[in-house]
Amino acid sequence: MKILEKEKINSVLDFLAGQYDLVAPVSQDGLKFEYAQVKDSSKVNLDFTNSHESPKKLFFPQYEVLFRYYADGRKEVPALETDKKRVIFGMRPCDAKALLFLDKVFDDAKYQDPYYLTKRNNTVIFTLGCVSPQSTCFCTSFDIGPFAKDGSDVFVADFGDFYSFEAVTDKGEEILKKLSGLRDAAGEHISKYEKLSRESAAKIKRHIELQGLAEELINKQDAPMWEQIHLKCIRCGVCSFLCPTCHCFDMIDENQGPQQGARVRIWDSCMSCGFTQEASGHNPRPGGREKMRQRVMHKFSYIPQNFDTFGCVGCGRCIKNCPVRNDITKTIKKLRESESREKR
Amino acid sequence: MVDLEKQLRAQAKKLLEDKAVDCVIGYENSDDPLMTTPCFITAPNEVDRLVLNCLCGNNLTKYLIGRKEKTAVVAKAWDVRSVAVLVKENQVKRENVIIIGVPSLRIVDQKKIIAHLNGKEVISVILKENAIEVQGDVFSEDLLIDDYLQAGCELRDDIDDSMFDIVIGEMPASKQNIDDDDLIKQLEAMSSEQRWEFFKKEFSKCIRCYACREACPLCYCKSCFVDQNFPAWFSKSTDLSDNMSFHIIRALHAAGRCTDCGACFRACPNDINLRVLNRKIAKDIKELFDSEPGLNPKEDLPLTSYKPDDPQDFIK
Amino acid sequence: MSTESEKWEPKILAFLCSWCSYAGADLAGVSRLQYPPNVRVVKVPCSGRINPVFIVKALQQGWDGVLVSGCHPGDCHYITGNYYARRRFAVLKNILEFIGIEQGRVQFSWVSAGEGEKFATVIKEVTESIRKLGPAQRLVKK
Amino acid sequence: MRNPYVPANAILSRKHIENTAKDLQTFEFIFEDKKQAENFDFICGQFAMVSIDGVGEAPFGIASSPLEKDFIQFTVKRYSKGILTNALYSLSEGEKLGIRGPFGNGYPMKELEGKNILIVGGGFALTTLRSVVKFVLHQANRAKYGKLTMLAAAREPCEMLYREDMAEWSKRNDIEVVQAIDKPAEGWDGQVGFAAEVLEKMTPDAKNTYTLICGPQIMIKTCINVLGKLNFTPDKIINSLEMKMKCGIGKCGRCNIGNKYICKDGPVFTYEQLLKLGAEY
Repeated sequence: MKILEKEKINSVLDFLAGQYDLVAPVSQDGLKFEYAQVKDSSKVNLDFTNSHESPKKLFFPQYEVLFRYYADGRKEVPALETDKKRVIFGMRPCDAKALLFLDKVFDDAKYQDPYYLTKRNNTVIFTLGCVSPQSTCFCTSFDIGPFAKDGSDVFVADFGDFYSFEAVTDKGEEILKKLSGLRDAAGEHISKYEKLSRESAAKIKRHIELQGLAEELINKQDAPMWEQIHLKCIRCGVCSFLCPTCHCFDMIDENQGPQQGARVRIWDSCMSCGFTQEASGHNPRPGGREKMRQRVMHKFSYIPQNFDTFGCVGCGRCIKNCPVRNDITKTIKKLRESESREKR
Repeated sequence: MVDLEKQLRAQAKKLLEDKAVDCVIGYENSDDPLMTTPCFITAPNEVDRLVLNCLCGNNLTKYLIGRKEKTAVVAKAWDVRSVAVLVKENQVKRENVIIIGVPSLRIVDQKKIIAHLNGKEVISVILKENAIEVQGDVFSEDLLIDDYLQAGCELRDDIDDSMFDIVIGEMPASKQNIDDDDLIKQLEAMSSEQRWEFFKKEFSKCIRCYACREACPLCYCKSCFVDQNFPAWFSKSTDLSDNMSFHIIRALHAAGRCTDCGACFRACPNDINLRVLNRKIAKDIKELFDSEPGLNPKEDLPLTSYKPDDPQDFIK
Repeated sequence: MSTESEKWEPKILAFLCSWCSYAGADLAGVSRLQYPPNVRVVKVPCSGRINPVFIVKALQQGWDGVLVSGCHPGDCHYITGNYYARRRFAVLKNILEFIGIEQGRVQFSWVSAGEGEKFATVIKEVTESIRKLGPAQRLVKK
Repeated sequence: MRNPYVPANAILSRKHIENTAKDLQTFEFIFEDKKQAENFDFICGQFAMVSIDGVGEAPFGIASSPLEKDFIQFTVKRYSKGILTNALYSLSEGEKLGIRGPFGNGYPMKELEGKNILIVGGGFALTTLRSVVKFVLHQANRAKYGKLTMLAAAREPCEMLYREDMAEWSKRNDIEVVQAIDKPAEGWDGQVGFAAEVLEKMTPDAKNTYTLICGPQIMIKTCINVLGKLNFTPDKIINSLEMKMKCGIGKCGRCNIGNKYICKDGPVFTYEQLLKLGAEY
């Protein structure tokens, strides 16, 4: 583990901004933070809880041209490679773990998604441990935590007057060597680091019990409880847009001029009305009940069955931003306690 | 405020016990101390979940659309007007709904409070007579409700009595609204270039999640113009021109119907001030046609009626 | 006026109601009245048929100006089409100007089938006022 | 890294109207360049995404046999609200479009070898079943399979698909073709009655027999009851599902039933698998 005096962080960021395309947390109003490309360290603000929108949009953007088509039938895929490597500084451990899950979706054995994977392979991620988790966070339920290192190349933690830097992957090792001003950590730093890690993990009160949840939900598919759960949901899809693990998308053609245009991929949501609407008029998931069931089952039963990890990382964005304050942790608790079938 | 809650629970219990309604739609506490959450009470013994205070923001009338069973709904002044518009547009059968009106209830603007606390997290809230005490892990502060009212909390004394089956608290003596038209007046005073810059900044925050549309009680189209692909009116991208076009047309589709309930404003995850366009249209319609929607379910809505002598000085 | 803008000619889209304004345009042509060629006409059954989406889409596609013209109130073949349209246009014009589109980008007129001269003068006035505004930038999709 | 989203260019070589109501047509495509044709090797039961620039894409089961190398056929039903099917119908022969695929798991042809095959097709869902019949009847394959019986059911005679193929197959002795319509119609000499009733009258023998069944929901349910009574076991009843699809490669998240994606893990499932998936389709 290496350490760096706090005031030197800006020089490190400036160095990174010079060598790479640096993306870091910025904020216009000090309330809502987002990851944006910065030219230097002046606008970077590391005093934040988590970004408002998840960093998935840096790899899986909301609107992306798959290819352009022309009158003569020619298809032209936009250039995916960029000359400069990209560094994301200050991603939170939950979002980094979410990217590991998205890798499993976009990079499976049979079909690889070049748009996502090119960006992914071209990016080095510096994650920043959380010292002040929010009341909506529940990452510790998913065997990660405020100081988890899954999915990060270099793990950074804020000691108050020091930052610790720890290479997790060899991509991280390689970039860490280039940074100047880092010293080896002494014993007292390591013990402080562990104390900090324990303290922030203890601050997380919200928890859901995941043991055996995937199977339990399978035989609760038509539990009466679903009826109550979906009633207040207005199916706006904000939860899926802000969620770091939601990856459903739509593919549409947009005409841009005579006989030419682009086939684009845009974010979609299982909660939106036409998600499974078929041309024949049939819709296997017509109402709120089926849509909410799909959303919960996909994250807490289908994904565990297919990828043996959960489709949620406990970042709490869906709880914090739901217009009707629907709470996924409460939903799971209610389902756990509910009866699987109506009592005959 | 506490005895309003008691009255509401008593009324709800009676309605459910007499089987007058199958369900009472109201508010209950949620994990977010600054916001209650909608709840659907179907059994008399569950009425104690119902709460009624200045944190009851959501407009519950959206849930009435398409509901077959007889339902009671807790509705603030402007929510009642939403029902009047929905009844006029045949989306809700008036005899199918029992409106429990709370005509004098005003709500606080959660986003104003968060901005004031500069993002410090609120752990719990204590409701006082005309203030709320917000407590965090290291701070606690009393906020006067009147300082943090949600803009547009218009109390009206001219809503038709037929819209109130049950009234909790008293009817407002006179029309009192928070005149936040000052923002609109400021904008009107600006040059068109400055206004364009203002709205450019606002609508570049939009991520097209359509929470505003899904929260609005008057947005109930089977297929929204913005979701259509043939013809694709506007691109699904989030660049400025498409965002701006979506919001202009969304506001125009609510023209002469919007009762300024603030549902779109509250639902927007990116804090876009969505009410400005709707409020401006409502102001124009009041000045041009002296008509306001949702005061009386029998009255024609402004844009689906006309008068021979409507103003036309802008037409060559 | 810099040479660049002299070369620039405003492109104006006109929605003409087929019963009155379109016939008015025919009459202007038949009577050999001269008026600027900047207007492309879309024939619509009634001014009430104009959906605000058409106008916003036109501005987005780069048209420099939009004119909507229909029958005088009372002449409408569908009796009430232009009455509803009149209210809609009033609200539409105000909100477009409120959001920052320059005043005069979108204009409205009543031109009956017999008003050939009026049609020509309206087109002249609209073209000149839009030429003063210059090429459309706001709301245009890049 | 191969880009799974870009379709290969193809040309519409032939359109053939299947029924008088004109909403069922078979489309035949040839690939623009030979290399694409080679690496488009598919098995019966797979589907492909037909792509028209400026309109979009939609999945269709491949109706031609894998052994017919120089073209691919799809039979498409036009829906009033179907944007792509309408655009496809308005295309004329020689026009360009795109084909992406082949996708899906297809029928377990290897597993069927040495077995009797009972094919039950309802309405226009005969497309991939036709591919199976043509593949099995091909002289290179016929010997590998046992008894082949086909029950094609439809509402009225005009809805019966592939009349020429049916006529030709009826003449052969190594396949038993039964055609049935719901209600008697003049000039119809085939069976009359619902698919399940006709199936019961045929009393197929369950021993060493797999059933491939495809068609409307109600037909599948009733036929499976009949097959159950004739002690066909669920693992030997195979059917092909259909859901709205966009990517076709198990990523866009919309065509799942339970944890299975119809495009990647399906569209062919045994009835046994379907019972585990839950009742959402």
